[in-house]
Amino acid sequence: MVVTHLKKRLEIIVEAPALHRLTDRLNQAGVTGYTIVPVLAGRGSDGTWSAEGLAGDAGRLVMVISIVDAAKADAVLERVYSVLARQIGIVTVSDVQVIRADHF
Amino acid sequence: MVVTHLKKRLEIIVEAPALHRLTDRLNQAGVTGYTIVPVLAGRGSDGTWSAEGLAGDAGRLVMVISIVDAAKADAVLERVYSVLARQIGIVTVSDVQVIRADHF
Amino acid sequence: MVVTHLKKRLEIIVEAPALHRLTDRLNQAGVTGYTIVPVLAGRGSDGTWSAEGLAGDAGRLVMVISIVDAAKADAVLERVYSVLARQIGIVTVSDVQVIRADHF
Amino acid sequence: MSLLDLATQNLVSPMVLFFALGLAAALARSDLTIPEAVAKTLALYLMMSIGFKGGAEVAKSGITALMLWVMLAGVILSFIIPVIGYVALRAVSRLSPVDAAAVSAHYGSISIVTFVAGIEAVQGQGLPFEGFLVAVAAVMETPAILSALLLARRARPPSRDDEGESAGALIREVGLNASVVMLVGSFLIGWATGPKGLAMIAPFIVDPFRGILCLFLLDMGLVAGRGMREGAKHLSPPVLAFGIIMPLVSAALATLALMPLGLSVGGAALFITLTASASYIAVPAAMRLALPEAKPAIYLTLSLGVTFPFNLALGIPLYLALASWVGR
Amino acid sequence: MSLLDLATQNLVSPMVLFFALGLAAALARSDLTIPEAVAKTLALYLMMSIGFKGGAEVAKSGITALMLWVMLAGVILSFIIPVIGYVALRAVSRLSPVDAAAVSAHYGSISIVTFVAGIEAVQGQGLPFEGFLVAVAAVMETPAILSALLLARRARPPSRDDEGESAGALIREVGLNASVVMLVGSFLIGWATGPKGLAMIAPFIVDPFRGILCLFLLDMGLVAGRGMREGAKHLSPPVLAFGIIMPLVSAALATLALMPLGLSVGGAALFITLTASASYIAVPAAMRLALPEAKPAIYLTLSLGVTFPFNLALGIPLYLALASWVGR
Amino acid sequence: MSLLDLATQNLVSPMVLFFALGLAAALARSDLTIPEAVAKTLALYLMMSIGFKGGAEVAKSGITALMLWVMLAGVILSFIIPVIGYVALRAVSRLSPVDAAAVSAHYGSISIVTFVAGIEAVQGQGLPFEGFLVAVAAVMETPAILSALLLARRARPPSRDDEGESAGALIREVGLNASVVMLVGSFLIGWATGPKGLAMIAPFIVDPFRGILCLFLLDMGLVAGRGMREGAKHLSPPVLAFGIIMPLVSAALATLALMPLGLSVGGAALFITLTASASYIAVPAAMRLALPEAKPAIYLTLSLGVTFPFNLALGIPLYLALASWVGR
Ligand SMILES: Nc1ncnc2c1ncn2[C@@H]1O[C@H](COP(=O)(O)O)[C@@H](O)[C@H]1O
Ligand SMILES: Nc1ncnc2c1ncn2[C@@H]1O[C@H](COP(=O)(O)O)[C@@H](O)[C@H]1O
Ligand SMILES: Nc1ncnc2c1ncn2[C@@H]1O[C@H](COP(=O)(O)O)[C@@H](O)[C@H]1O
Ligand code: NA
Ligand code: NA
Ligand code: NA
Repeated sequence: MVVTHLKKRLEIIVEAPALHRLTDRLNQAGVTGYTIVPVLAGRGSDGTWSAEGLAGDAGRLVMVISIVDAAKADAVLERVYSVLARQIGIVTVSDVQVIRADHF
Repeated sequence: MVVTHLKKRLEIIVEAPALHRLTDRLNQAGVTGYTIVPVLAGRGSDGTWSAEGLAGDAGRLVMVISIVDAAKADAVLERVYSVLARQIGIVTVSDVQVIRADHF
Repeated sequence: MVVTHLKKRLEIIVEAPALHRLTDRLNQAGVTGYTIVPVLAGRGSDGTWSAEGLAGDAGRLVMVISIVDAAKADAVLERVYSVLARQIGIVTVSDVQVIRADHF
Repeated sequence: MSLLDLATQNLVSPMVLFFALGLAAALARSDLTIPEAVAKTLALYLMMSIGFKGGAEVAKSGITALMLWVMLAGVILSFIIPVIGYVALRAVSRLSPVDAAAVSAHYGSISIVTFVAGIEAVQGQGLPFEGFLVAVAAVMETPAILSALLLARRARPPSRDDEGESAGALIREVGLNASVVMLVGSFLIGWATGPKGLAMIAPFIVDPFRGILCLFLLDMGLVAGRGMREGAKHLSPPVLAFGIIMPLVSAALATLALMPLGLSVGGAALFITLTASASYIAVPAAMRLALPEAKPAIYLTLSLGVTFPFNLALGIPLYLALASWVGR
Repeated sequence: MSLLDLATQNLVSPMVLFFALGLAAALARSDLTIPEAVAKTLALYLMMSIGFKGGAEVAKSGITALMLWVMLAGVILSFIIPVIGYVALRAVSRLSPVDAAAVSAHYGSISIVTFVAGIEAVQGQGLPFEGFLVAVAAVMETPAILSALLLARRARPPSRDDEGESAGALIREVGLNASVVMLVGSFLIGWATGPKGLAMIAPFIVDPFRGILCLFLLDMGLVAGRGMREGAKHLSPPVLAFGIIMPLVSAALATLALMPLGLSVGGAALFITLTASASYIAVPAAMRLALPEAKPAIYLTLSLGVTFPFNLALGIPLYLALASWVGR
Repeated sequence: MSLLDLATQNLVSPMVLFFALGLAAALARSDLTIPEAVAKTLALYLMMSIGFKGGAEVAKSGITALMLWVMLAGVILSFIIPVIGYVALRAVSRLSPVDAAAVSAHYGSISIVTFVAGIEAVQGQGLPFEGFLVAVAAVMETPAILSALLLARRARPPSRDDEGESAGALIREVGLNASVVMLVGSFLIGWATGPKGLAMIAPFIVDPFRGILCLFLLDMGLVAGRGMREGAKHLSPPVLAFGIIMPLVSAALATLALMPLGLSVGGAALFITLTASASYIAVPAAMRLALPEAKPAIYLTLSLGVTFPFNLALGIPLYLALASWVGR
């Protein structure tokens, strides 16, 4: 059997202009990595939006995924939240298993 | 400690032409939001497909992520399924935690 | 109530040149499907990278999502790991519910 | 010029050869691909260009009775060709009623790229043609969809819990799809601004047109080749044959329809080409909504992997020959 | 040529009509869209083209005192227009201080596409203009942002746990944003390589320019139409009126500022157009960082859905008329 | 024309300046970027254009013994340069055998954009060159990869559980990669359709070529600058020096190889440029599959961030000078 280790997966949807601000916080919080996925469109409390046709960053969202140590998750979440409280976006946390614990 | 609340995360992969049909259902089911992520390619029971080079929507898939209240999840799932039963696509549900419960 | 079945969700981030190698392994391991999502940028132990402006595949990553039977998950994971051990990338596993068990 | 000469000349044009390159690359499993965003834009560019040029032509010639007659002929053909196709498919193949209806819809509608390739061939022969044919192309896109829906409903009345859209909503959606809007919009702008407007943007929509068409045909070859590789197993021999015989039947009908009308030879060639072409963008998307039970692997592969290459390589020269017989 | 003639001629240009097509398509909920990657590239192309052409012009004419004076006038106008806008908005609308500051910032800064549309109109009249206006456009982008930040801070001093970036970091980031770098960089390269460099790449940056502009304006129409549909409910009548009156106020100020300077008529028309235009790429992104509490639905919709169409359709002919009065 | 004049003239071309702009923007951390989809398409466009033009040239001149000799020389050089590079790197740097093999592979293979920049420089001097050099470029892409694999296997025999692909499968994959297919395919189409085909699509593949090249070089500058920022720490001084000295060694070898052959001066300059250039698209991707243990930060940064700028700015003028000595 493959031995796996429990981690937390943060999935953050955030407006594109604030992306650097968010990844800076993630780095400061000591996460070992993150991955940025494009987003086409969405709907939330601020209404419907779509990236189609946009030449600029405003009005576009991106998704950031970061696998973090369960012990660090709260601290990371707090920092992330300090960005998201002011910007458009959401964050969810879930349990995941990874193979190499040392990598994260 | 950050207080979090349990929600359900729906991840729906659906063919692009049926996207509006799906988001209409989500809206009718009262979800507070969703996010649409592009998909490059995939394989399923209907074979392999790829978006590369396509000028039209047929034959292309997209991914829709929606965070919903656990209490509403079943109702949402039923509506989603009524679309997916006829279209190409799959749906998965998982547990996630969020910070602001009121947002969802 | 909607009856759901427990499956495992593999989320694999892998460098683009090794994508075919990975999907070949997934096929060999008998998964019923997978979905490939584009990735814009990321950071890991090998540093920061971004797909922006790249004309070639090297230096670009993609995300592969595969929903697999819990019973098969270990075997699939082992095969996936045999690719990832040599390439740049990570893999996480999480629990998800699906509606039609036979589809996966 | 003999049919053989026409065919040879057509086959060695850069356009056809770039399509062949794409086909070969996909069949050889090369990793050559055109990004989706670019493929979409190339398609929009083609619509913009032929729409605008057609409109600017009509600005010179004005609306004529001929234009209205040809449009009417186009609408009727688009509506009845699916019926013929459906009956034929049900007779010779084992396709389900829904699959047969979906496939037939593609053949009643039109393919803009086949039309564009036809324009290139017509111009290559130095033949003029009527600018209003762009408008004819636009009105021929949609009737076939309605026709196919009626066929499918006769075969399988919609069930009570059928949550599909109403036919009306669907037709509205199809009528506003990206290609139709771009084609008709550019046509109207070309019409409104006339040759003066055309002169302003000709270095974008006229001069590089052929080269951009080559790039787009390369992409179509790649997609068609991928379709052949993945979809071939879904096509039985009778269905395959349908993909080649049906355009010929449509071409024959179009030729008949043109006899009383007196289009120019170039215009006739294009009208026949339109009628013989099979949709691969608008109709497939409409079918996914209207008849989701129909298998896309069948109709996409047939339209893009069989009929399109056939028309591009052999059909168009043949339609030119037919046109020289019926055209004015 | 009368103002009415100017306006009519402007309205039936392919550029304005493609914008209208996009607007109409979006309002009719067509699925026509331009992929984001292509929209970004079209915007970069426009910067590259006008930057380079402006630089090549300056290579011929050299740096003049006039250029420096016009740049100074531009910077000052960019700095004070937000103050005027802020005071006006606070007086007539119920926008919060932060929203009012964010909206005003857009009107102090400039819109490159409005500028480009102005160039087309000026050239359509056969008027020459000073190449250095591209540099003026570049220096007018940023001061308004600083001005708006000062206004917002006066209204709401930054809280202790305010983790926003410092104004300095922000200005640096805005100064290095993609449009400014592309515009200024191309200007400098055009300057360095002069008419000879221009000749080398003219078939790319000059000839197809108008056609590509049509495609970009189609995209802007689509985005503006979507904004109108989604964002209209966020705009009260006073705010809507602001979107039309503010550019007129800015135009009047620019006209005054030009009186002592002696720009050509074409150049004056462009300077007035710049001043009257409202940013919709650089400033919105800056506001999301600097004043995230301000609602993007308000400022994006107003700038792109109200002021831009107004300037494109009616403003530019008006500014041309103003310029013929103040220009040399 | 003296070497200094050549170098100066090269440095102030719009192409080199746009590369410098990209480099500067990336180093200053501007957010200027070209979308990936567009970057890929620009690269395909360059292949299509130079492939087709080369083929159309060969259609005029026919296959000659000279062509075959130059191809043979290219294949041999592509095969042996990695060996030289490997030995040198192992001697002067502390790179592992696998890293040294991977780096060397890049220098045996070629960079199409360097080749294209060379063509621009050659044409800027009014020099003609042989069209078949495009075919030479195509055959020089792959041998270096095989050579590097053999070197790496000698150093580290593949382990039993080594699940990498066989060398054969790899070579096949590399031989069918997007660039090779596009280049060779366009070459063959250009050959088949000749000057007549070229005339048809010249407004797309010839006229705007230089401008599009500027845009692509801007993108390359951005990517190279980002690489320098991120990857510089992975390069020790000996490795850095290798990135500049190795192309000079390759250029010397190419010059020697040309002595008996009698290429034109322009053709010689291009052959030397090809040999001196280092791959940054095809080989890196192949290395990720064949030698995944090799660190991409080293070879990508070295090829794109050191050797490419060096060749673009200083190498090409130098190779022109060498060619005027050895060319006919
Ligand atoms: N319940 C949700 N599920 C998934 N995505 C959401 C949800 N709510 C918001 N989002 C995403 O987050 C963005 C911003 O949300 P909001 O701040 O609520 O407007 C939306 O446009 C969506 O893309
Ligand atoms: N087991 C799976 N894991 C992840 N994605 C899947 C799976 N099965 C299907 N998909 C995705 O859903 C699409 C449609 O699936 P299907 O209806 O089975 O052809 C596929 O093309 C994949 O993109
Ligand atoms: N902790 C993490 N969370 C999310 N993505 C990660 C994480 N670590 C690595 N990645 C992704 O995987 C890629 C390769 O990781 P690495 O092999 O650590 O350089 C990174 O560039 C990221 O895109
Ligand atoms: Na048809
Ligand atoms: Na302004
Ligand atoms: Na080389």
